[in-house]
Amino acid sequence: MLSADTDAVVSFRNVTKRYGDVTAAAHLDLDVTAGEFLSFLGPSGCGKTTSLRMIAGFDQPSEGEVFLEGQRVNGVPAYRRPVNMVFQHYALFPHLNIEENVAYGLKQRAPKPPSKEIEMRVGEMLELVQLSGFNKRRIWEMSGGQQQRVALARALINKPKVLLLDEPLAALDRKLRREMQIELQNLQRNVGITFVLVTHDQEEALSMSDRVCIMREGKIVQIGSPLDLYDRPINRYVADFVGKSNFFDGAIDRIDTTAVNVKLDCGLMIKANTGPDLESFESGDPVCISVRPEQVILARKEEQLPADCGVKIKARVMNRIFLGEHTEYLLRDEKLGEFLVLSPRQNERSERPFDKDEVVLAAWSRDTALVLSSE
Amino acid sequence: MRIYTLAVYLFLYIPIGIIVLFSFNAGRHASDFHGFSIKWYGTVLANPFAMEALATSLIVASTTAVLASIFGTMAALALQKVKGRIRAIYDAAIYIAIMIPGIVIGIATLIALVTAFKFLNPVLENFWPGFLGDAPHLNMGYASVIASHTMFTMALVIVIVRARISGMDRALIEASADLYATPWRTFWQVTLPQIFPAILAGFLLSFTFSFDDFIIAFFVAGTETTLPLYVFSSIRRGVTPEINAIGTMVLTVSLTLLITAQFLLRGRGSQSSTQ
Amino acid sequence: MYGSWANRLLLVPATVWLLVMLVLPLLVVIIFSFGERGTAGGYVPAFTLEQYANLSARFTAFKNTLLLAPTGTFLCLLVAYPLAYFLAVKVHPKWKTLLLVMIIVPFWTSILIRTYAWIFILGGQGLPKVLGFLGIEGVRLINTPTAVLIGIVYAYLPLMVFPVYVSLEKLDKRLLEAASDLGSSPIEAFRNVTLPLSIPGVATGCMLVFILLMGEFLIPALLGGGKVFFIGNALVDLFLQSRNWAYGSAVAATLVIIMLVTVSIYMKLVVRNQQ
Amino acid sequence: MSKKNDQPISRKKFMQELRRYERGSVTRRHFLGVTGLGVATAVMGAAVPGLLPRKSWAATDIGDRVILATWPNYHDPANFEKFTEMTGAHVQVNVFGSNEEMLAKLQAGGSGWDVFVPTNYTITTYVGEDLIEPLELSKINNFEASAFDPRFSDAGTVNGTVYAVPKNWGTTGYVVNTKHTGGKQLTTWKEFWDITKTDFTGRTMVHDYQLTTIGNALKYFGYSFNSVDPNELADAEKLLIEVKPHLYAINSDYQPPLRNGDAWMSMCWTGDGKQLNTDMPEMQYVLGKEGGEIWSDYYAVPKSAPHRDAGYALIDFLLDPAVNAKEVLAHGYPVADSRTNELLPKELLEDPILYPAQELLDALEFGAAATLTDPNRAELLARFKSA
Repeated sequence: MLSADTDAVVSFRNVTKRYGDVTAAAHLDLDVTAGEFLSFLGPSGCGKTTSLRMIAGFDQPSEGEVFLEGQRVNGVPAYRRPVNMVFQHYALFPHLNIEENVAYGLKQRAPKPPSKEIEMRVGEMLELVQLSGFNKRRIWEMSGGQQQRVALARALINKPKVLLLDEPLAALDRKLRREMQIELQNLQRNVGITFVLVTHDQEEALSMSDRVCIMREGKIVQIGSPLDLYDRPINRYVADFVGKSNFFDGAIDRIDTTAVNVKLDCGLMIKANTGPDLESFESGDPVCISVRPEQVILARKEEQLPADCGVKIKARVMNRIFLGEHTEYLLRDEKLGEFLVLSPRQNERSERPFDKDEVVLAAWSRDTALVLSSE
Repeated sequence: MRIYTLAVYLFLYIPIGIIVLFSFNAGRHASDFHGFSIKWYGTVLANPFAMEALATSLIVASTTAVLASIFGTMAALALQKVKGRIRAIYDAAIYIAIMIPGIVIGIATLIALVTAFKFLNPVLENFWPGFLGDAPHLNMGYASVIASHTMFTMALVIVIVRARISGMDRALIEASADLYATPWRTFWQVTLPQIFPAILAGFLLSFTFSFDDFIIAFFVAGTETTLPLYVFSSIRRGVTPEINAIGTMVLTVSLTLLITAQFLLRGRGSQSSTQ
Repeated sequence: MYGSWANRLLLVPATVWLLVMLVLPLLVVIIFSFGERGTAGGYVPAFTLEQYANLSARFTAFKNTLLLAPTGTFLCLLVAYPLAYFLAVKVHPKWKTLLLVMIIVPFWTSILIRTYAWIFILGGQGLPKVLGFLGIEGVRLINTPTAVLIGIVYAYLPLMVFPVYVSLEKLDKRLLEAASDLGSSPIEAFRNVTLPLSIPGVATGCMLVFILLMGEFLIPALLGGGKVFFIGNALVDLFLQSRNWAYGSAVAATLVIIMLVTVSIYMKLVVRNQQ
Repeated sequence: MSKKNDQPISRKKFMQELRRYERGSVTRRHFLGVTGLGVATAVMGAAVPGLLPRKSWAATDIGDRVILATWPNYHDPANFEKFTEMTGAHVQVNVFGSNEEMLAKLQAGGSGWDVFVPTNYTITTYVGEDLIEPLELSKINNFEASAFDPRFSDAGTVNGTVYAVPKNWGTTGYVVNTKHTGGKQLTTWKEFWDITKTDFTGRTMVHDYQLTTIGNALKYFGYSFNSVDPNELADAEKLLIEVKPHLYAINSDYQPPLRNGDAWMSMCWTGDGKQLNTDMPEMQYVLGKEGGEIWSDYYAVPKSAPHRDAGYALIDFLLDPAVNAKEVLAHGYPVADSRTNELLPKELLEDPILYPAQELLDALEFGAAATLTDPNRAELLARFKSA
């Protein structure tokens, strides 16, 4: 039998979940450390919700083992697991008022805490989520953001080992979502509870989480801090999912000890010297070069470019979007096609912004171009 | 629109108004009014058969409503988890139960029970253990009326409750389980309150149906006389304002119950919102 | 509670009820329908198709029923829809419950008494007399098909109002706003949004009323003066007058089959239209 | 009720009172009080129990109820009250529209009746179907076979065993509102059917009962009331179907529409004719010259009677001549019991509705058992109703 990492609050060991013929999750291995904020990120149907439901106990793994604080919990029903969940549409009980909703979990405990204590803790909880005085309101009298807070309070009052959040912000509008992201993050730090969040919104995952677990078709693709994932994605899928990137398809031409020569489909030969596992590549493997838009430097004259730029391209400005701190340019090169460039404001201060249809020089350093398997 | 609605309500209530009006008729015939009198109420209240018919109807209707609501809700809950061919059989039986006209139910139940009793009674008499006293003689009566009313209304409850269950957010059940409630407690604290309006609706429908049913009772009632049967028989003896008095009293009682219920419910609502 | 054995246990009462009070009686009807009438009436075991061969003797009754049921259903819908719409969309929520309940209240006094009130209203001393005062002489209502239809609409109105109301009530009012925002006139909004969305309720109501009308016998008997003859009346006569249990069973079985076929065709059509 | 009027009253005074009662200017209670008929009841009302030596059922507890299946407008409710007062048993009255219906209920089992009122031609069928029991005549002391006219009591005896004792007899004619005939007196069934098709269209009622409706249609052609001959029935059917659009209703519950003026003419039994004629003198009771039905009703006890003792007690009570006389005054059907007739006013005994002229009576036929159970007649009626 496999055992769990002792520090981990939640551990998956080779967990597989099948619904009939459909495999929703396959061979998952994962440890969630105490106090961390972990997100499952991926498109719908990638198995992230299934993973969450296996932690909650709504679904049981078909194979493998799930541990909560080192205890194997396979077969343990949801109501015996010390975890709580914030549901996608909150699932607040419509026949109960706010106070009764929040107190629900406490009242199920045996022995039931004295009603004084319940009342007190509900009061504290509502204060924590800034809903003091709303005790007797009905659910339908609350706004979406307020309902969200009630759902949080209802889960947190039980002091769960892990708080599970299933797309908790999906139903909110953009502005409110930003606010709630910050609030959630603060809350997590204040209460010190492990949060596991499921989302398909990369911004949400990256901005709040300590670690993000990227999933695809039932499998974990990569786990890491937002920075790791951004800077060192293991494949094109991750790079594409996390942040924006320019991808140029090609194949390995030659591998040196220090660098890789990639021959792009358009015929250009590009040198790159970083990548997660360069040694696993062989000549002829299909790969892609990923270049983040902010890594591309634009200039009018060649001498304005830094010395270490490995790649220099002449391209035409197709479009320009002013974004405040940055300006986003869409450039077009006859061979490479269109690509994005994010140019910081300070760069532009020295000279006037590039105009539409202007032909400019674009360049990036060999270190910033990643060679990724094109999966 | 308002005028139309008013007209429909008038259409619904004018016959009721006539019933009430003629219950105060001093004359003996229901068709012409001979001045105001409440004597027919006295007549009804002193008439043991009218009172007994009323009691029978109340017993039959409330038993039917209770049985139908409980068994129907149980079945509706259980059928959620039944799939495949067995589910199809149940669904078919339930729809047939609802669809078959009362008159066919009445006739079919009558001939089936008569045939079954003809067969069972001699068996009971011969094989009844002596120490239990006389063998029971199976016959039409309360039980047969309640049983056939329950069959129909139970199917009704199943359909109503099932619709409510399917309209219910599954996540509420999971939320309850997530908050440590055992399935049993989840049932009482979440599922039941959620489907309660449907059960209540089913209960009221069952009661109303059973209380008002004439045709099934007409065939399967045996010796017991329900109120509709009593009324039917009385009308044949010539319509007297006594019948109108019965109708008026039943109506008054239902209205009183209704208003009381409304009052109580509203009271509870305001209490919880001011606490 | 969630174990399959517990699930089965929950289904036990409903299963027993359906078997004893539905399946058994229907089986008996089918068996009897192949039997013969005794000389003094009743049933004599036999196996003959004679009863079915003789069905044409009730052709008129079947025909009348198959005309009455759709007509009555349509009239009910015509009266009920605007009312349901008004209650669901226009009425202040505070009054909704009261107005809804007021639709059922007349049901709480016997259908027989209410129908007898209609006999009075439609009889010579009622509405025709009122019309006579207004100068419209010689109107005959009682014991005509019109009287039967009035009685039917009266008796079945609530069954139509409620399902339609429920479907309209669920309707998101924002859809109407959206429609008017997109430039629909109220009538267009009604036709394009409200009407299609209320179809499930209309379908349910129509089916309920249609089914019940197929077996109706009391209203034609009382308001039609025995001259308006439906299959329900034919059945009552077969069991209570000529006591031809075998033939009556065949007629009952045929009625049930016609109903099942009609309703399943209807359901197929409705389900297909909704997809 | 007091005993102050226990002096017999003169015949003349009796008749005056009867007239007043018939006109409705005095109540029945007053009438019974004045004439002394009420006294007989009052006396029985336990005031002087010794006067009722034959009250065999008084000694036993007969329970608190008795269920009677009978016909509409066929009893004096006051008698039932009296019975309850005397015995403690309430009388529940179930009313039926036809003998077929009674037979059907009894055949289906579990009717729950203690006493019912079958008509002459049904009794052999009940006996044949083993549905009624031979009467224990020792429990019906008021039944004195010799007092009854055998024409109206014979049918109660089947193969020498008494299964039923006579209640009333009567005729089936029709009642017509002469206000609408222009004073013309109707006398035949032919006129009944013909006027229905013309002047009385939409105003005539026939029974929802194959025996009388078909029987009286047969009379249009001069056939036997009881005919089961296919050709004769075919003629009757043709007539009925032709007449149907002109009918007001097919319903045995004909008094209310006749009283409120919606219907002008209806097939009618003696007592209903008498009741209507008493209240509305323009209502004429007619026996068709061609003939028609004469019948007698009986009391019988079903085998399944749940309160048998109470049933016997009720029959015995109702056959008491004093009680029976009161019944006759209430419903207007003649009795075959000479003892009862002695208590009835002469006017009533000479009433042309109750006692039609001999030549009219001679033309009438008793219904036959075969007519009751004939499937073709039942089918004919169904075709008529559904036409």
